[in-house]
Amino acid sequence: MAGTRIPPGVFVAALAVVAVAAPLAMPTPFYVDIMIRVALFSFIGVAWNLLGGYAKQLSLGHAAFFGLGAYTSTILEVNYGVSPWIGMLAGGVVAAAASLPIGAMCFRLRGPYFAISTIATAQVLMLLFLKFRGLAWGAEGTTIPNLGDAPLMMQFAAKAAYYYVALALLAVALVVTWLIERSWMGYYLVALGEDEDAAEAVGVNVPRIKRHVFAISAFLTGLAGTFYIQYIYFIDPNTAFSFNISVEAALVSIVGGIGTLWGPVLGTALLEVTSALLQSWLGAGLGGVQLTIYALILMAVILLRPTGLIGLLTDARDRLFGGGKRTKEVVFDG
Amino acid sequence: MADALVVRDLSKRFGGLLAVQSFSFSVAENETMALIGPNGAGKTTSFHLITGYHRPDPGSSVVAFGRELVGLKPHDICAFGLARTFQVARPFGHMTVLANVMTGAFLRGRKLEAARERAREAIAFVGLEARAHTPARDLTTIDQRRLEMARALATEPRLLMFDEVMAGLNPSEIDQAVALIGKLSGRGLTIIIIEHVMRAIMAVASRIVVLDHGQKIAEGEPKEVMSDPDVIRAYLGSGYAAKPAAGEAPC
Amino acid sequence: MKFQIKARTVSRSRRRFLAGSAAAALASGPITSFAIVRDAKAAETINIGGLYPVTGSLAQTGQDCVNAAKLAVKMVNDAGGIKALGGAKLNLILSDIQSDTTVTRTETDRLISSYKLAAIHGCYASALTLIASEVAERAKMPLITGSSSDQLNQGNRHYTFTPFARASQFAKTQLEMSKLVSDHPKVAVVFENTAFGTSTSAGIREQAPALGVDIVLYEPYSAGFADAGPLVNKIKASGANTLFPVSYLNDLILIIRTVKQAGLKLAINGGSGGFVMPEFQKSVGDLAEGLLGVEHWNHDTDADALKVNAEYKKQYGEFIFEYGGGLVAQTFMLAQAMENAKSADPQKVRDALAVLDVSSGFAAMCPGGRVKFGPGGKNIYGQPVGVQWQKGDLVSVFPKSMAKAKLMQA
Amino acid sequence: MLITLAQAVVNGLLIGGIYALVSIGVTLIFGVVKVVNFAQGEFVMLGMYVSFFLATRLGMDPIVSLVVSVPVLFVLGMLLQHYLIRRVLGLGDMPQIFLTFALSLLMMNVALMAFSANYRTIQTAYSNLALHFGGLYVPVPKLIAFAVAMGLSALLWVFLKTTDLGKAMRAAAQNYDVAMLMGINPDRVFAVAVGIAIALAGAAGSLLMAFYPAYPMVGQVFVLMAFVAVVLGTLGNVTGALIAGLMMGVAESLGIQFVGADSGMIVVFVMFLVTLMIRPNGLFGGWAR
Repeated sequence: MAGTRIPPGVFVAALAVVAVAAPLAMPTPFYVDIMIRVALFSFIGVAWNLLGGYAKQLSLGHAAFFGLGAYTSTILEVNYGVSPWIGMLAGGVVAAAASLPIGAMCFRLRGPYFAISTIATAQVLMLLFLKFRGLAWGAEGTTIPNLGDAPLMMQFAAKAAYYYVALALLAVALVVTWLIERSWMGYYLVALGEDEDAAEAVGVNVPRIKRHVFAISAFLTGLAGTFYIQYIYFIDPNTAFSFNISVEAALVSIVGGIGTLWGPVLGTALLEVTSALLQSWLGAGLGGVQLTIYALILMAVILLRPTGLIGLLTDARDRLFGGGKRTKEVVFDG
Repeated sequence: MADALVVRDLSKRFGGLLAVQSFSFSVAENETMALIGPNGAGKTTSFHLITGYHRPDPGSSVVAFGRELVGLKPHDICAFGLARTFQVARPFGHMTVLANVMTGAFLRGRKLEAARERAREAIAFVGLEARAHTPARDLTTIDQRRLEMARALATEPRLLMFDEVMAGLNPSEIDQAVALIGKLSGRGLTIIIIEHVMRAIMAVASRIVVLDHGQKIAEGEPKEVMSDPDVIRAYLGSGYAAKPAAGEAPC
Repeated sequence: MKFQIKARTVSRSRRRFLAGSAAAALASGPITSFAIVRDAKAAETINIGGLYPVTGSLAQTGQDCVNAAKLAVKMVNDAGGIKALGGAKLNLILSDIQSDTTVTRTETDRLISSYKLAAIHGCYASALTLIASEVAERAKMPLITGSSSDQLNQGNRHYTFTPFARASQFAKTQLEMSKLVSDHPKVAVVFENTAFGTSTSAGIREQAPALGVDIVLYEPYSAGFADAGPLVNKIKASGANTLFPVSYLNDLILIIRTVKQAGLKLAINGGSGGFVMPEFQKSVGDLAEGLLGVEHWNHDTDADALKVNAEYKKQYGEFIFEYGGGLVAQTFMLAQAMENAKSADPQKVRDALAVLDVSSGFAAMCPGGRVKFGPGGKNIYGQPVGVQWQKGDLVSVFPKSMAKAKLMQA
Repeated sequence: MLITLAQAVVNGLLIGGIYALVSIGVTLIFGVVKVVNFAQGEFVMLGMYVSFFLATRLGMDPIVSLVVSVPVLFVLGMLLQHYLIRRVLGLGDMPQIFLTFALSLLMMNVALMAFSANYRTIQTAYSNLALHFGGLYVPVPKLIAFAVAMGLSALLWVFLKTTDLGKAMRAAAQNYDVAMLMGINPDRVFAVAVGIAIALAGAAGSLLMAFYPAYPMVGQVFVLMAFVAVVLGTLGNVTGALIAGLMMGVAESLGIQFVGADSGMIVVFVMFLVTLMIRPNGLFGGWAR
């Protein structure tokens, strides 16, 4: 995989140092904001990628887990005063638990059927939260109580603190992915993503592995939901179950390099930084420019470079260090 | 000798079509049996039924090493010791040969290093060492079949089911394949092959079962089966000489 | 430095690109951001931030808000700027919050942290305004808004100011108006299941019994439907003689047309939202005639409003809508606070807003005629105005004290 | 009560005609080239704008403007197949799902830049008219739209059943390899199939323009429902999509009537998920029969 010329340990250590030190070097808090977005959406992307990238189960409904995680911790905090740190874990567990019935339904379907059924699931959850006001504030939503600087309640005066929380989450997701990628489960995921029947033929319990990875992916996505709501101070069904979350999760993975450890991080970095810069350059009156550019990047990746940015980087590396064969696809080696 | 596999009244109806009809046979432990028949006779469907890819119609029974398999999932059946290949090889294209075979090896142990070791053995067994780090989709069709055999072997099966692993091989490759099957048999494995290459069948099989239109029409020693008039009629009627072309659709 | 040069070239090339397209309205955005970059150096300008969704689902109204916000700044500056600060000019810094919550969060932060702001205003949609308000409260930056959600006045807020009538006040006016057209109003309330829809309609349901109005149907619906037929069928079955649709423009157009097709004779009071946009009248044509609504601001309530309206109409070709007109008033309130505080420091502007009490001029240009913020940042004099579509214009008809024309009986 | 029920069914059928037209396009593309077109709704949007501008600039009636929107979108569909879809055929789910998804995003936002976010409506002489009989009413623009939609579906059916090209499409849908052996030129068949599908979306757009506002995101209102209909009707089955589209309309209408106006989509989605659990391949097996 990527980064084999430089010893991976050194590469990761250097990256970690840069990531931790970066906020100190930022001229204004705005850049820290961009970094928070990069870390958060990378995290969601990495979580999605476990299911969508490695196992090729192209979910377009991850907002379901994001929203369930977000609502769990917010209900716990606002109604019962439970710290979002605990709520975050509870939200992850609720999301993972919800993945079981959702998986039981959607995994009966393959390919585009599966994708559409996941969209429908997330939509139904959103509509239910809109309809049943007794459940959690209905359409009006609620704001997070303003507690000032209260780290134990996941509220910080310093913006950098939010960044470190997001970064820690991202690190967790990367470590989880790395461990899975290097274990039997990684092989099983890629195998079933390639050909479910053939995987079954060599003893892969495809439904069970799908269930497990779906639960892990949902758990992580649920954590992201809590962090996000704490960060934007507000929750309503349209925010928590936003189709955009589902799309962004898939998009960053595909643009960065689907089924690779670092792909979602690279993809998010490109898309978010592009978007933030466009935003600050153009101010109001952007009028669709940004999403047009997103769409063009996505189409270019699909048509020209299905390996995404990871593919470009490995090519560049190979050209520098000799070799120079164009990577057409990500290959999983033993 | 004890029976490795006993199939009783295996039937499958797809819509109006009876693909397999009260098909019964048994294979003794360490026996090598060939399942033959014209295209569309129901051979591959039988494999699918035995290995759990299709659910047989009620009344069917498949007992392997004393255990009923009907109703089990393919992965359970594989874990129980029945491994198979597909008529059209289905390697995991974006994985290297080694990764492909390791995926099979994990069935008998989740440790990475041990699996890699077992996979290397299986790869060596089929003679693919030189290609261990080649992505499976870059292999020739023949090497893909070898890969599939290695992957099946890595699951450490007791019963192996090969679906036309020799189609398209040249004579010397067929000899290699025959030798390979002999070696596997030598290790005590039970083997069922679907095959059209008569030379190979005569060389490896101790017994032949013939299917036509989903029904067993003959069974016995290779020599006597091949002189059975029903068998000859079935083959001539469906243009045996024209083989091998595109076969039944996979699955 | 490098940053600024880049911004300039991007803006220019974008303008070229847009020159050929029909998006004249959009093009005005970059001009402003261009202006910001140029003016940011001038010491005597005072930055105020404006957060509006110019893309995404709320783009249309967001763009209208931007137009109004620009007009307001121009008016303040043309009148000599902030005199207490040596005639300092206001400089509007706009941001597109894309009808998106994350973007709203980060953009509010970005504006506050990247520019020396005196205050901000926004965001049209209640949900987005709530987020901006949370950010502003934590950053101790005054936010003034025309959004009507009562939540904006709750939760111990100190930097959020709402000069106009609240959602809960709208309900009472709407119910009172229903009695003007019918002796025994039997009301069907259909509302989109959004923050705007549910909060507005909840107020209607609570206050109806006290005002002797029957609610015969109380029905939330999914915003953005493909067909109003099923909803209208329910209204028909309810036996209502009065309809309160709480909707944005798209659904409203379909509801009004379908009610007509179904042959229902209903008195309709569309409240605020999409109903009071000039586009509504353009879209349904004659069907608008005689329909009632409730607003937190209307362009005919006083002479100042008429002046603003004339100016806006000259530039954009249609009357200035509720939220836009309110935005002009808000900008003048901010200017007045700076005059009083003799400072553009956000904390001082906030303190000046908290004790502001004006009853004349553009800063007092709102129904109620006086602005004085009470607890929760709510204008204690703010009240809604009942309006009616008459000959393609939206005319104030209720209460009597603000009426500019007689109520037209359908 | 009976009138209310009857009216709910009528309402559902009328809008179901539009769902059906959009669904048939999706299912036709899927059947022949095995790609789900997530941008189908955006072609409806394009059809609406074509009719809108013809109406406002040339005074053409939106229904009449079908004669422009249908051929224009047919050509766009052929181009779509030739320049985009063709390049991802046989490449697996990811590129196939996300290529058209990206196209959808692109079209919406380019439309936003070109046409602005304004709601555009057309007033025709019959916009607010309805036929009344026995307590029921049928809005004229919707009735016309429904009739034309059914007519177009019938035409398509005849085309698929009787013409060589239509038969070739059905063959390609059923078994690609066999179709190739029969000497069918896939590029031509595919381009025509996608062309027809997109033309149907354009037709739906023109028909909608008579009674529905156009705006850049309008396709999203119809496309999710169309997907549900397509899956329920069995992907690739034209008749299935037609029936399922009408069913969706009625289900939504009855859901609103008897469960709640905020529950129409809940009813439809739950129905969808439950059906798929029972019949993972939709209600109708195979290709159009």
